Amino acid sequence: MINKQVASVAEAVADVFDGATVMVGGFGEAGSPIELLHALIDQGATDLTVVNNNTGSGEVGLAALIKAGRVAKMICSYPRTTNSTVFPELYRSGRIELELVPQGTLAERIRAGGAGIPAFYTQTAVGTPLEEGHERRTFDGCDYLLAHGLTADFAIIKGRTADQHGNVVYNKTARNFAPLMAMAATTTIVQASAVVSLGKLDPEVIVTPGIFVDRVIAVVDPEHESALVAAGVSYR
Amino acid sequence: MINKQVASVAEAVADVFDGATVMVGGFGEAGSPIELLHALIDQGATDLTVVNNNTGSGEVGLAALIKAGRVAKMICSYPRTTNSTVFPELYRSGRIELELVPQGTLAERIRAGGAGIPAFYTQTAVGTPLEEGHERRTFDGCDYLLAHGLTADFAIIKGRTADQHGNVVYNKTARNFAPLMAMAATTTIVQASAVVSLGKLDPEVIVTPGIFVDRVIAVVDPEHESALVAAGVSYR
Amino acid sequence: MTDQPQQIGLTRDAMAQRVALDIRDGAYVNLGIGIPELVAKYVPEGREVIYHTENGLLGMGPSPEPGHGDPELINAGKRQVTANPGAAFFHHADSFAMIRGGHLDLCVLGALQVAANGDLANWSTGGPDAIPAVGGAMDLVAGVKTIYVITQHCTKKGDPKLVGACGYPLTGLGVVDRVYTDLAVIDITDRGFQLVELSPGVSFDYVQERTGAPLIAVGGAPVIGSTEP
Amino acid sequence: MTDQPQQIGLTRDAMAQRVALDIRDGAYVNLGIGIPELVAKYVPEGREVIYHTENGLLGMGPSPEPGHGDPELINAGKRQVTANPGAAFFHHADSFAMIRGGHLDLCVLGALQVAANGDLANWSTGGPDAIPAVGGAMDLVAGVKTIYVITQHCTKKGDPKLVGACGYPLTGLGVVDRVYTDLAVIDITDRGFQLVELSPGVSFDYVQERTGAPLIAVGGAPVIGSTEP
Repeated sequence: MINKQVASVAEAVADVFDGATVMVGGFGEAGSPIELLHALIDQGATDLTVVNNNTGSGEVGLAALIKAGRVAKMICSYPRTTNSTVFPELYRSGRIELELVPQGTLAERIRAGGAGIPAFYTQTAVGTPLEEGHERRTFDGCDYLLAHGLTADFAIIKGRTADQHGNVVYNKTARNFAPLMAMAATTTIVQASAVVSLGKLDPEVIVTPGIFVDRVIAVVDPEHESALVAAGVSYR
Repeated sequence: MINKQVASVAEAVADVFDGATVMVGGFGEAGSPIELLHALIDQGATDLTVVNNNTGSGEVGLAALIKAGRVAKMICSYPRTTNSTVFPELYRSGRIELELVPQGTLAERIRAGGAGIPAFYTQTAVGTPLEEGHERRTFDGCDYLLAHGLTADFAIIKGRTADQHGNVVYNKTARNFAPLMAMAATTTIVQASAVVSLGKLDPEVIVTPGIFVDRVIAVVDPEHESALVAAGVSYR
Repeated sequence: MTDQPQQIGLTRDAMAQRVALDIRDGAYVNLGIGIPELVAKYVPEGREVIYHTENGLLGMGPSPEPGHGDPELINAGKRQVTANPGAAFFHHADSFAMIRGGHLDLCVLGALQVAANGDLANWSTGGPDAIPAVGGAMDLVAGVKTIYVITQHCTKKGDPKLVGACGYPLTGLGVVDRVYTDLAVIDITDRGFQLVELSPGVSFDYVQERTGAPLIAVGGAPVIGSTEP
Repeated sequence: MTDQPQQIGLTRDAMAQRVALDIRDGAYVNLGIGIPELVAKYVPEGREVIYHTENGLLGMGPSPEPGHGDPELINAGKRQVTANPGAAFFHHADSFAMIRGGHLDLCVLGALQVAANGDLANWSTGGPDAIPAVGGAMDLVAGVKTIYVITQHCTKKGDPKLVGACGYPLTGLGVVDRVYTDLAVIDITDRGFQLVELSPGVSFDYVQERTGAPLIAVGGAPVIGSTEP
């Protein structure tokens, strides 16, 4: 019978391999799967390509993973935020690669990857420096750029409540990229504040159906990035 | 202040014009906005292009609109179903045009239209008769067809509950195409069994945010197509 | 397995039962309209299979008790169904994202013709008076990882449905993995049709005579029902 | 309107208040980070405006009372906000479908430079040591029906921000509809910058001297605050 719940965050990320592409849920700290990220640091996988809107803040969560030298390349829309110092330092010294993608194109590329769409056209970035490398094409008198679907080996995301089939609901603006990343990754790993028994989630309100989820781990009282940063915590 | 509720189904569809493209929610009878369709028949607009997965059944709802001679063209994936006789007769006698689109491509074309994506690539229909007229292109060694976003002047759809801002939730598999059509139409008209006051719908469970909706009409106890057909009802 | 000594070949239910044996625990499965719908009844004890219907439901259950259905809870064949615990509703774009994105493990479909290279024709006879209707068939065969076909081996007229090349309009190119008929289980391989199992009382030659392309025999194909896969 | 006789030109709050006058009842609006965020405070009584934040909320309300925030209820600037009655949460693809699909009526953004043809530069100074970061700015200017820019008329060094052609990397081509500065309200027209209103105590020539392209005067531009739009 289907039970996607695993026993620990360590078990949840055990098979992330060197060189993997990992999508990490979250916009700023909202939806950032801190505990899974710290488990990934402990696990040791390196040379990762990470997809996230930002690059983390302070020296916890995603920023800690970057600081630990595990990330070869970031694909994101906004790599500098308040309290974000780790990425800028590595980037300026040429020790991390950056693929900058407009936020909406990034979101749609991830959805396309998950939906089996290899490419689509978007008006975003036409005539800007970020047009570089993209085919331009005219439809109905307007110019658009070709953007490619984006997939990943793993997605690590944070939900509010999940069940054993991997159905997930989210908390407020912590939803952001997570439902898209769950679709786009070969293996999707969800940390949720509660894992409830089957049938407790109303089928009408499920945001991520379990078909997109491979593993669920309960992290009952997850850390908040801003609180850790304010407390001066540095992971590793 | 924002109040999208209108007083009658007649008022809701009053401005549908001859030659308009109208997306009609529903898959079979699930989600078919019978009362809005009947109001549209009464209203008289003709030469319509209608987008729906099917072509209605019996002589009520969408089938009645077609029978009344108001539909010049159907865009759909499956124009023949049990109890569907109106469309086949008109089609065989060359009095209605058909654009046949695979169901998933139809859904994605509508979403693309609503999301500002003029075109995307899909593997569906490669090498089949429905490839005709579509550009073929190879990505990573696989062949795909170009499909264009689809928009409409009006969408008429059926929800379970709505509020004055036009937020909508649906009933079970009656959801189907409705949230996509709401995005893709210039004017989206929703009939809902209940229109509740602002704040009664949990922001976490809203399926169609009000930004996609222009008019809401309460149809408290909507008819079911199958019951009407079984009762031998013929509208007009 | 249902025993039908009066006829040669499996009944529809026996064919469905044979397909069900090949569905693994935990699989996400879409069943086409018609004979494929019967498969759900025969999934062996101890296996949990999650059924997807492309009109927006994952976790589809059986038909409702009489009087307990909802005309807005239906399957792709427009028949009333139920939702199992753990089910989820979603819109059509999300539903076909599951299909097109390769998230479903298996789809079981009917067929008009299957070619030795895996081409499938199951949506139109191409007749001049036919109303063309494709539904989600082309999306399913293009997107789902594994495609099983369940079909009578021959048409009512006795013509082979397993052919060298499809004469009817195609649903997809090279998409079929395995065919379950009343006479045999046959894999689509790089070399063409390859016999996997024979129905009870059916010989290789009997099947080959009714197949429109060469049938490859590898070792002794077991009789359906004689082994426990 | 805030009265600041000691300085020439409007304060940031007065600029925001001027923009707010042009937002119609029932509008769906996205406010950029910085000065644009101030606009929400000044929407006139009797108008209901629905704020979109691209990280997944429609119906964004003001900052929470101290101690009542949720670190997972934030705006695009990553600051804690609230959700008004009638709000809805959604994922990033749906959020940018609203933007790219032209469903938002208005976006108010800051700027580094605005060109007379409506080109906008607001995401990068292009410096060799700058960390490039674009966020949702390119999506917003490409997708939202009307783009207002709110900005100081000149840089801190005194260089014009309204220019003949942008020197900084572009965010979008020909996207800006109107610019609100501390000195004036200026429309982007087919003929270039066209004066709409002047700030109190500011002359046409004063603005033209600080503008890097010709400024078109049509009739007597009224003083900001002297009329009730």
